[in-house]
Amino acid sequence: MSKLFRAEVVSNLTLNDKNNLLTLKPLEKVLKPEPGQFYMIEVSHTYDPLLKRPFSYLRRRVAELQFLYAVRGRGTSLMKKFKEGMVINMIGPLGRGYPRPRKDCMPLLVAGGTGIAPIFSLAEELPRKAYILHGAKCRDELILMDELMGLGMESFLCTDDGSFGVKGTVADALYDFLMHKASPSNHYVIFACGPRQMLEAVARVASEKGIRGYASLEENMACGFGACLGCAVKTIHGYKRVCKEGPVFPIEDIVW
Amino acid sequence: MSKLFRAEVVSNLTLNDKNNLLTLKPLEKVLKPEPGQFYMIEVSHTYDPLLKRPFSYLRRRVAELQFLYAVRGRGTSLMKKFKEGMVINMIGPLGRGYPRPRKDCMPLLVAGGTGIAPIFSLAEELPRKAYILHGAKCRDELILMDELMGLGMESFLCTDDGSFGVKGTVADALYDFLMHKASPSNHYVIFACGPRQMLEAVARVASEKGIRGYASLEENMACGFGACLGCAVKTIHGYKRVCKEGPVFPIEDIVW
Amino acid sequence: MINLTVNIGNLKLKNPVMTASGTFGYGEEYAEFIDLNRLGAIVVKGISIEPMEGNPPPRTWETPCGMLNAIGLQNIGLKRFLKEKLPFLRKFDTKVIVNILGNTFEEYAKLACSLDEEGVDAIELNVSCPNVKRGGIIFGTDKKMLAKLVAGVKKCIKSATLITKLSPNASDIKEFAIVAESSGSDAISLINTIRGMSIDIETRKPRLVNVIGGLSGPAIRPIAVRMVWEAYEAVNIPIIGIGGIIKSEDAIEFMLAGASAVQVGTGNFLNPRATIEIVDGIEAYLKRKSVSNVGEIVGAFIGS
Amino acid sequence: MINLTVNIGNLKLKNPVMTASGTFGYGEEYAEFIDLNRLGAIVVKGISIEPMEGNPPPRTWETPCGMLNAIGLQNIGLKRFLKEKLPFLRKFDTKVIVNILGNTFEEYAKLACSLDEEGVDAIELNVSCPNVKRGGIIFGTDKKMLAKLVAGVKKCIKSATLITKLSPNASDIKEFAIVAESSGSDAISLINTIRGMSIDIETRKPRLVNVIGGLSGPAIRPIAVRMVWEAYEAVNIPIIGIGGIIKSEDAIEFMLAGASAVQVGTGNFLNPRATIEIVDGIEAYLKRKSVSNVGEIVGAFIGS
Ligand SMILES: Cc1cc2nc3c(=O)[nH]c(=O)nc-3n(C[C@H](O)[C@H](O)[C@H](O)COP(=O)(O)OP(=O)(O)OC[C@H]3O[C@@H](n4cnc5c(N)ncnc54)[C@H](O)[C@@H]3O)c2cc1C
Ligand SMILES: Cc1cc2nc3c(=O)[nH]c(=O)nc-3n(C[C@H](O)[C@H](O)[C@H](O)COP(=O)(O)OP(=O)(O)OC[C@H]3O[C@@H](n4cnc5c(N)ncnc54)[C@H](O)[C@@H]3O)c2cc1C
Ligand SMILES: Cc1cc2nc3c(=O)[nH]c(=O)nc-3n(C[C@H](O)[C@H](O)[C@H](O)COP(=O)(O)O)c2cc1C
Ligand SMILES: Cc1cc2nc3c(=O)[nH]c(=O)nc-3n(C[C@H](O)[C@H](O)[C@H](O)COP(=O)(O)O)c2cc1C
Ligand code: FES
Ligand code: FES
Repeated sequence: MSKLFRAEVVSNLTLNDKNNLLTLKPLEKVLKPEPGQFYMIEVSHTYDPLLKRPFSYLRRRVAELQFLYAVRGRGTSLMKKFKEGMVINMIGPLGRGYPRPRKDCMPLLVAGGTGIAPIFSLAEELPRKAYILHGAKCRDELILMDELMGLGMESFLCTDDGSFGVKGTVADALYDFLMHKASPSNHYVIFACGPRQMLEAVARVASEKGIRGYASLEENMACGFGACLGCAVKTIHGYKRVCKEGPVFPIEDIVW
Repeated sequence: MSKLFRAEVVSNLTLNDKNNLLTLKPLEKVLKPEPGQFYMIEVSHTYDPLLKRPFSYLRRRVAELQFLYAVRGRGTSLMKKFKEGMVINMIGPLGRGYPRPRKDCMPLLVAGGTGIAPIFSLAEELPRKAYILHGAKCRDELILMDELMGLGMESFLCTDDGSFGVKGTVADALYDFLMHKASPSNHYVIFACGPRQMLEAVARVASEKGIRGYASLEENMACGFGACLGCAVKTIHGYKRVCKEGPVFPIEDIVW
Repeated sequence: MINLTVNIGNLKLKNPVMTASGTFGYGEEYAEFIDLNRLGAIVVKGISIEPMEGNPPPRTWETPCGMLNAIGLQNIGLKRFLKEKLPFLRKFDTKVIVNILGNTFEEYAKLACSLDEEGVDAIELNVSCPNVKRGGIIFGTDKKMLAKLVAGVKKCIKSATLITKLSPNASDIKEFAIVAESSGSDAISLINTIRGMSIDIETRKPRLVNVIGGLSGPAIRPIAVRMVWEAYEAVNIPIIGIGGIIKSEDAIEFMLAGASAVQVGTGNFLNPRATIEIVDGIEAYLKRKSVSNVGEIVGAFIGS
Repeated sequence: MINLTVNIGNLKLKNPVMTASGTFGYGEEYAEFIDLNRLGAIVVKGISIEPMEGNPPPRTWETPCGMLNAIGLQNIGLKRFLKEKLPFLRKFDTKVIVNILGNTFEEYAKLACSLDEEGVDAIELNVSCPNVKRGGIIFGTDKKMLAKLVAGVKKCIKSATLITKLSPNASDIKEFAIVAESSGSDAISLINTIRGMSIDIETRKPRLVNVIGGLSGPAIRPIAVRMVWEAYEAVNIPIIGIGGIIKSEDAIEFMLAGASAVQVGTGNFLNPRATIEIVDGIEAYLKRKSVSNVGEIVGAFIGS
């Protein structure tokens, strides 16, 4: 069972202006991923683009892996062209995902935009109720709401343009939640993923409220499995590899 | 009306182990090609492979262009993956094709392997009967026979392995034709395309028999329209550009 | 209204986009694809005093995101250029820059002065062609000879702008840029192709008869951008950036690194309309960034 | 039965395929993808006497058919390497080559002699890393300093093979190869990355905080093959070819150009099994060409 395997494109759907859903069927026996772990996905069989691209998995089914991706540049533009039946190389599961929430704590899932991907994979594995705060640019980009409800999550939604839920950032929503809706009896722990500045704001709120948490970070990656030292992020313990010691780090360890 | 245009893939069929038939529909108004002219076809939207590939056209229909291609390396391997509906950039028609046979002469069309492509385009434009000598590796690779018959061509076929027609090269067949089947009253002119060593052999036969003729040559091309000077071939008049003064040259001018 | 004009010495271009020598012939081949009047300048194929027939084929080979060429400076020579090609180029409202190559100081000087007399707008000294055994290349990698050459050529030019095209095969581009500037060059252009080779493992033969050729295309862009930036930090004369420019983003990257203008080479082969699309792309970028003068982005990258 | 063994100085490799320094960590990361015992040798990430924390992110950027890196020689330092990493590497039936980097002659000497005492199979002098302001790079572009460095390090080595890794940023690779040979290096390896840079035109900021990084990958292969051939014509010591090797065809191209062995760098990132597939590919090629000894193809290309 190798982390390097071939997978067949089952489907590649456009969800909205930003998000796409890629479903892959591994053609070999693969390892079971943990929520927050990621895969390096080959976007071209030629040398341009040269490197694989890192993506957290959204869902895993018996024989399938699902990814939620946004088109950012050349690689993701090519992914958008993936056709059913196409076979690509990939590597994973990679990195360290989110730790399992301890029994005595109440998970606060915080997602910004496409950052919902690893958060959703975590939500699917949670044995019990949790809160999820999800922010996006507009209503259209707030996805998987029904699925999350189905998982027994209590959602607090917000959009930058106010087209749905509260108007404002998810960090504001988090602050608001902790100020007015949080019950003192609960021991909250944050599990976050999203753009760096959002995570930084979340970290600020967390430290202000004295709450611990975990965030999934992004960095440019050449290898994805710890060999190139290219994906370093500064932590209070020095530089760490996002692909190996991360992508999930204790939110209070990150040096913003 | 520009020589640089976009075209849509109508179909991309495998004819046999060697040959494939690509049908393209120009999405803009294009120029009418002459037999023996060629097009530069983009094989990838990325920079790898970087350069377009040159291909003589096989057939032109009101709104379509057909190409016969063999998979040789990276670019043609990508062409084999062209899917219906895909849109590619191309340049053409380029270069100088075969001159129109004069009324008083009898055309001898000589094709080796995939070299049948420009020969066929010429045959389609011939107003009257002509002879065609076609050689290939094996029976399976002798294509378009019925179509050529339909055009009123009298065919002499040969294969390297003798699996069809005469066993031997098309140059041998040409020699044999001129020795035994040629009628002295006819003024023969050769129109040839195929691998370089075959053309060289044909040129030898031609000079031996004092017959004039024309051959379509191949060289690596960077631009295809005369700008890079990369496609030079030696002629008795010095280096000439295959893409501009050629690809068709008087067979007796070529320095082998 | 955005101002795209740039000055290279006393040469005023309508926009910063030129063609790179040897990739644009003498202009004719592109007239059917683009309006040559829209180009900032046309740099023609390198000219020598006597015609050169060039290297035997194969002369080009594709490499990952690049290509090798060993054309061997095939050209029709000074006399025929002036008689047959220059009149055609003169018909267009664009600047004509002639790339010249010699084997001796005298040859360079003779070429420069006759072209200057004929009134060409600028002369680009090709001291960096990797495809000829003697000649060119040595000037490009020997500082003393380069200084002597540039100063000598400068002396015999009256009105034409003098551009020295630097070799990327020199270890320290800064030093050569400084030599060109201090010897009187009005501008420098870089980079020329980088020496490379490839072997056919089936035949064991080199892909180019010449064995070594010049590498060009997107593959070399990061190296070229770095050299332009190093040169920009070292000299005050205008820099013309060259190397793997295919799209306007690439041209803008060079300008941010310090190039006052750019030349498009291999990009013309991929898309014969590349130059014009780059002019339009630069204008669109400046609009989007509400920059009114293209000169403002030259060297405007935020280094650290 | 095909013989894939090659000798680099007194070092006997089971096959000519090594890993390139800095792309293979200390081996651990690849143990889950390949059988490390099948490698000719493992070259570890560059080691300095004291640990180095490296450059701030972003440290890598993708370019056409290549990538830029500015890791900044992050490494755990000599002591921890000997204690934590070397024992792991010793468990495998493959040679261990340690790439070393210092800021002074003394540092290089100290590193070399302690590693030699620890019995590492070979030491690769990294005199060509483009990512540190002082140190490394100057040795690689100054002949006198290189000669002094190689001779000095050679003196304090008893059993380890000494490999000097040359900088492609030097103008004439031949001269540096000759200096390495005459100063006592048992072999040379080339090329290291080529200095390059890229700018984000939206933010105007460099893609790497360090601004300049090292270019690697298929993009540089034609340049690397050319340099290997030039070095092969200039020296008699074994050459280790490096630069854009992704598949066995690439490795064979380097060997035909004169490399006795090869190192795979960026290729490991694209495919962590690349090294093993290259070993198999070389063997298949030799079978197909009925060559019984891999040494027979070294420098066997038919030049002109
Ligand atoms: C651990 C991890 C998990 C991720 N999960 C997801 C996900 O589930 N869904 C999703 O849409 N995106 C995810 N990303 C971001 C995604 O990897 C980038 O959007 C993608 O690599 C952009 O590639 P591109 O070629 O389109 O962009 P380009 O800008 O053209 O890429 C150029 C280079 O920069 C790198 N790069 C650019 N942006 C990023 C980035 N934000 N992070 C890492 N590398 C980058 C690319 O990999 C490539 O090497 C994740 C990133 C990491 C590190
Ligand atoms: C005027 C002309 C007309 C042609 N017409 C046809 C045709 O109708 N059908 C057909 O199957 N082939 C034709 N060819 C040959 C065809 O262009 C090559 O087979 C093709 O370019 C190979 O590309 P590749 O990437 O698969 O091979 P690679 O070997 O991977 O290509 C590497 C480089 O070499 C060039 N190259 C390799 N072989 C040739 C060659 N024989 N001629 C020119 N360039 C080459 C490629 O264009 C590319 O730049 C023609 C060539 C020319 C010059
Ligand atoms: C086919 C070809 C021919 C060239 N001929 C010349 C020349 O005659 N004189 C010259 O100075 N540079 C010549 N060059 C170099 C280009 O002008 C340019 O410096 C180089 O190709 C890098 O730019 P690019 O990557 O955009 O092609 C030539 C390049 C190519 C590809
Ligand atoms: C991420 C990265 C880190 C590197 N670190 C080192 C190093 O520490 N020491 C060294 O001598 N070379 C280092 N190199 C250079 C490689 O060993 C190799 O010489 C270069 O990458 C060219 O080979 P390639 O194209 O196969 O990658 C590094 C290269 C990369 C890509
Ligand atoms: S991406 Fe290579 S170490 Fe993390
Ligand atoms: S291919 Fe460029 S001139 Fe013929």
